[in-house]
Amino acid sequence: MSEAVEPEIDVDALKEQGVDLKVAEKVAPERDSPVKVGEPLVQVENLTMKFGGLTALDKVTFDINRGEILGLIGPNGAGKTTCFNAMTGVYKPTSGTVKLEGKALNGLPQHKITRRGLARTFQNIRLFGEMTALENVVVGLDARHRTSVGGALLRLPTHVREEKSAIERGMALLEFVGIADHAQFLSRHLPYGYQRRLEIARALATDPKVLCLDEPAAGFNPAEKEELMALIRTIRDDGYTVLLIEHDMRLVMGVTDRIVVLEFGKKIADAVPKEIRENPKVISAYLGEPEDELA
Amino acid sequence: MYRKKALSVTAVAAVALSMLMSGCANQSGPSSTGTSGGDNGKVNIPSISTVDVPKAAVLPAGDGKATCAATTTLAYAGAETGPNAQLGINIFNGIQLAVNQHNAANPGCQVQFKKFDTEGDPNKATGPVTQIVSEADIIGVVGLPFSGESKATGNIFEQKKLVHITPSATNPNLTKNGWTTFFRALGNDAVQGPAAAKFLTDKLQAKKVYVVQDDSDYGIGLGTQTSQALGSAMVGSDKVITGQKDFSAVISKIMNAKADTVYYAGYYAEGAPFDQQLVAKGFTGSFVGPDGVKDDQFIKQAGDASSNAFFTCPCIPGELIPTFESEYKKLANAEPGTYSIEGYDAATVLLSGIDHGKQTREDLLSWVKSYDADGLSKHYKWDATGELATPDVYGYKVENGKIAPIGVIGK
Amino acid sequence: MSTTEGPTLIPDSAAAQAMADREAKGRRRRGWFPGLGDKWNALPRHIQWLWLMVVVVIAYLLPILNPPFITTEPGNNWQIALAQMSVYALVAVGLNVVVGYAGLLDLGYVAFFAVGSYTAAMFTSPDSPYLHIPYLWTLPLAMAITMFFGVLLGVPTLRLRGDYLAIVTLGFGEIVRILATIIPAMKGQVGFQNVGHPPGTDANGDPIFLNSNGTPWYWLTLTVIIIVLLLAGNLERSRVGRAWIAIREDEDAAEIMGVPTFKYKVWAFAIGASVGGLSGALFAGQVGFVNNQKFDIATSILFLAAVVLGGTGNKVGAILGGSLVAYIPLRFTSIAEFKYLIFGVALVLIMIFRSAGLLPARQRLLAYGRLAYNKLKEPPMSRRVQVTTDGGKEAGDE
Amino acid sequence: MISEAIPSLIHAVPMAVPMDDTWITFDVNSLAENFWSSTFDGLTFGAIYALVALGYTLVYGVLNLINFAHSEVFIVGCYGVFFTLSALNFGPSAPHLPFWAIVGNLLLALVVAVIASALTAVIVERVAYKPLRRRKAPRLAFLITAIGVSFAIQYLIYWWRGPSPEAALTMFRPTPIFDVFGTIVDSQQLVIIIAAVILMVATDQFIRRSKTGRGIRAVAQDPDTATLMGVNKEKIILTTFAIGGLLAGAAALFYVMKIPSGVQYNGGFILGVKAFAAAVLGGIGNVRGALLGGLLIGLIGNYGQVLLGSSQWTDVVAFVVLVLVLVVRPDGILGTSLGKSKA
Repeated sequence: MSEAVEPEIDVDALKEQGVDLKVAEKVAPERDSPVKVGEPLVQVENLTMKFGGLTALDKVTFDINRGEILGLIGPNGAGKTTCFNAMTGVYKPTSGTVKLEGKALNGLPQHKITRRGLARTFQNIRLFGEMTALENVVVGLDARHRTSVGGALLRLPTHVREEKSAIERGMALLEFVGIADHAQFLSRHLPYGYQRRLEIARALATDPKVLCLDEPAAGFNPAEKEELMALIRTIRDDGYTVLLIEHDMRLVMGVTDRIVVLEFGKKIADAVPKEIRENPKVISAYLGEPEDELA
Repeated sequence: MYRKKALSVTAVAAVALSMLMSGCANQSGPSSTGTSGGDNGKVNIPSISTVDVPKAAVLPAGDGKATCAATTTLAYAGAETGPNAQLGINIFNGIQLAVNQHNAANPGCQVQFKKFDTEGDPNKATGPVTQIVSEADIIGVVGLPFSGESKATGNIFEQKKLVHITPSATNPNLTKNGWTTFFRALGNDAVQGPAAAKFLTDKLQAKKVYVVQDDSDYGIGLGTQTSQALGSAMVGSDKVITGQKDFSAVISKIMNAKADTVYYAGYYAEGAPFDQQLVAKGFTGSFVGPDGVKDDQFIKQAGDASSNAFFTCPCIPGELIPTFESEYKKLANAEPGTYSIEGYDAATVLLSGIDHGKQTREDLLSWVKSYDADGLSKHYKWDATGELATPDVYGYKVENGKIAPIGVIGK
Repeated sequence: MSTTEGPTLIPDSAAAQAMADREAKGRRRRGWFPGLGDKWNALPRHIQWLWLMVVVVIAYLLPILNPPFITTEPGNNWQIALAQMSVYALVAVGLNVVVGYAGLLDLGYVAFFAVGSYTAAMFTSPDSPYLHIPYLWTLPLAMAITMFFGVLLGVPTLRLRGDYLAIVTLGFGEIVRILATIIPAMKGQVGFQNVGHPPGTDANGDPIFLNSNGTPWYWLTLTVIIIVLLLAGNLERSRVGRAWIAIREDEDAAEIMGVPTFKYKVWAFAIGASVGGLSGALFAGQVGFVNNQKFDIATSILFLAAVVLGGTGNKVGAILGGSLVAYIPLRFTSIAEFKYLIFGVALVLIMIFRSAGLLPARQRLLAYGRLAYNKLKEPPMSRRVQVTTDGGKEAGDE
Repeated sequence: MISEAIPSLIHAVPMAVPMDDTWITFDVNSLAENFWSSTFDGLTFGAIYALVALGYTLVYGVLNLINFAHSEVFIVGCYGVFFTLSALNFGPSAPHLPFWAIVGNLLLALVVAVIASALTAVIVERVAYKPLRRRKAPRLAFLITAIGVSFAIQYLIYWWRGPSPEAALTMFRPTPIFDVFGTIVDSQQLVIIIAAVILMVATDQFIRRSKTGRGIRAVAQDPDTATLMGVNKEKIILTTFAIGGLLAGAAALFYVMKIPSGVQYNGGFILGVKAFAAAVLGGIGNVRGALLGGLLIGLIGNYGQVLLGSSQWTDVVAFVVLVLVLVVRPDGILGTSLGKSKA
């Protein structure tokens, strides 16, 4: 489809469903950033990733501005997920830097990167299967908790306070993504769509500045995709910055503010959706992919 | 499938090829097999075929007129299962024989016999032993066979004043605990070690003895005693651990030290493969071990290498006492083993007490304390700590695949 | 990750029904007592406490009751057997932290047990030439020392994954045992006699804590177990417990969700080790004798079997598993020859037919989870009741 | 305890050190003196470890399972050797048989051992592991089952044959073949090392080249994809167990050759642990890693005990080296090639 349909989001309807649109205030009251809205929050500079002789990422440079939804797209094997992994510390980049709020993330352990404010979901859902939905979210909240092992052992006041607030904030998050009435079920028993939403809730729980979503719509039907797009926008409207890796052009075109296109590990375009749609390089890159939806 | 066949063909070929070498080697084999330990220019010590049985030895049967309560019970505590089970089996068969003979001769006094399994493990021994002392009917105990478990449980017997005679625990320190209920039916390592050293230097005329000990209480004690007594005749020492199967490193040290005799302080489980590998590496001297090695299992497991072996033991060759040997064989369907006769004698001491009306724990304890009579294997009279007055140490050797006594040593 | 069943695609009311169904089915399949867990959780808090009190009182009365048929006599003294069972139970509770919560396969746990035993022995036994302190002081000391060893072993090895950790810990267990043999100060098989015991004498002036009297030791260990259980429960329902379970479920995802996985793995190791050390010190006191014979690989594996038998991750299950592992060989001495054969076959059968252990139970990871869940109880509960009756019908049809 | 230990660290008396107060020595003289004999003994045992390690490595590669029962697969092979040789009237003394008769007898023993071990391995897989796979049991359940099977087989043998080792049967008396710097290499050592190495090379080639070998590698890499590509997973698993058993059977023959009294109900356990350590050292799942790891474990242990003054150190040194290697190279020396790479 060459023409993206602007999806209609009925905010009022969502509110009627009981979705709390001001979750950020409840979940992350102290969140603030020296970076102003519209200025680069994340700076990816010359990011290069080599596996043996293979160059998966070749000097990729782009920014993520505060308050935007940035799409990262490209044909299969273009290096989207590699880029994602290199940013979030799963891989150590061969060279180049990733900066958050101007501070380099290179060499930090993954959990510290998360605590700095870069949270992610997984392409192939990776929830903690033997935990309930609520417990999964609370693991994310724990990233901001300060209770020590001794404090937990003896139930010191900090622990009690944090545990109580965790329940409230966790439930608020589950409500926000619309699965609060399933809070007590094991996550591995949840339906697929709910698992995806739970992953988003868990990532939000770490109180991120940037939320990175890795193909969140994989396996969804059109109706579900609509709902997801609405959710992503709500998240942005709530003050989060979103990086979205997605395969589904309709979704990307519909929801993002700006798009970065990768091919063979190199950036080939960086523009607003409308321009991307008409960019000949992008079109030729995608034409080699018959199964793709960009016709 | 085809490939699988190919693999097995390769395997067979591989082994065949290498066998070729072994075969070649084997043809030159017989010439080198001729030499073995004892006859390598060494003194040939003849074996003995009889031992003196004390004329007035007390036997379990007694006079046949004894009476006692039907609940009177003796117990054995020690290994029935586990890695050291064989020694335990030797002992409780000896006890069982004594009890059977007693009960057959004394219709008025049928003594019960109960067995409690400790697996020879000090950590498992407190349960069964506590059970024994808490059963009021048990008035005397034979056991425990090993030094470690005896150490762990001696105080329990002491608390409940229950007499127990160990048929085989030889650690000298056991009698230094101030226990009044502990008695030892044989000589301890402090007797055996120096006797073994004397045997090595005098009888075997060893000039360069290599001492190897295992990590057991028993092996360490004996190894220390023996090496002290050996003095300058010891050219080196090494330690092995329980369960060890490969002794090649120890052996290369022994070969490099050019030792003419190896003394091994430990049990047959390690001693047998050790001797076997030693001989396989071309060692032509003698191999001497203590009572822990003296067992038919040693010969079975060391194979023809065992022909270089000598043993020392504070135990009498029970198999040379014909009455005992045949009766035991009838009961256990096996030859008497190491400590069978000590178990038998220890039970006899207790049974004769019962026959003399000492049928409470207190009475039986004082009976054993003041006991002064011959048993089948030796004279039993204990000092205040529970040690025998004058225990003998016997020497043994391997002759035609059997253990043969060579008489009292170390005197 | 343990998504054993494929997720359904469409989240709607039918799917929710199907999910509740699956949830219930999962429980049915895994427990011996279907629905017991649910019923238990549905009980009000004070009723739960009441039941727990009853269980605890019965547990304390066991040495006096000496129930026929269950008792290990005449082969083994029942009170001593109870004392040993309780020590094994404590070991299993400690190992459960490492294996059950954090999912770290530790095959050398016996090493910590050994260090605890030697601590108690070397600071109290007259055979030891070193500083002597009262026995009860050795309990915290043993915990501290083993915790130190836990960190010492954990820091270099916990970066390794799964099965590598297994062989390294197994090796560590062997090293400790052999060093106890080699180092003269640890006295090898000669061992330490007359290990200390808590103070106190009875009416006759004899010490209460004797190695021939299991009852006081059992009570002491049982009390320790209850305290450890309460503390372990606190940890379980905190960020620590959640971090452990997250690591067990998916270590990479946990790290990315901001869990400092390495730190919590070392904590799991250290806490597990300290409980191991504590149980070792108790064992040393009860037996009254410590040498190197107890601390072999086979014992280590027995410990692990106890945890898995009871139900990995369930602390109550661990107690059951630990007690059983100690109990079976003590109870069946009359068939001594077969006891390990039976033991081996039983392990295989339990794993095949009840692979989650005898008492599988999910950890409760939120200190105030009830608050949240109770609000939600109504609709899903009514669904579940419906499902359960369906299940009953199914079972009837079979 | 430290105060006693430290002075002895500087002890370096080559001979006849008193037994009481020394527990560790760094005796370089002794190492130099015994270097070559330690090397050949180490290689001989290392070759046996390596053969057993292959069984662990193959099964681990395919199922990600530490098959604890593999040590019992090995010991059943040892009993196979024992019974064959007993039936052929081998005794404690080395028989004076013509060359080909000995080769024939040993080959027969090998065949019996190989069949016994492979059968045991296959039965264990069918009876114990397959039901678990079908039920999608958690990984720990497999491990505990493996331990259970190990116990069960050990005590079945115990119940049948008793606690003592079987009588020693000598296959042939080792004779010197040549010497290296004054150390004699005997026929037994040569037979074991050469035959084991040939077997391992054959296994390596089999895994690399044959159709079944490709199947094994495919299942090791990704069982689901392999199934989709038409590989019969269950059959491959069974074959893997069989090959592991086969090699354990061969190892059993060499082991009994070296240690005739090693045929005992629990005789495989410690050897199994060390073989497993060898597999991990080389890189579990890696066939060549098992060879390298086995030889290294054999050598390191022997050098260590000569250097440190007593054979009690063998296992300590071997395990310490294992830990050090893993800290530096978490996937073992050669890495995991048969198995999956980990994310």
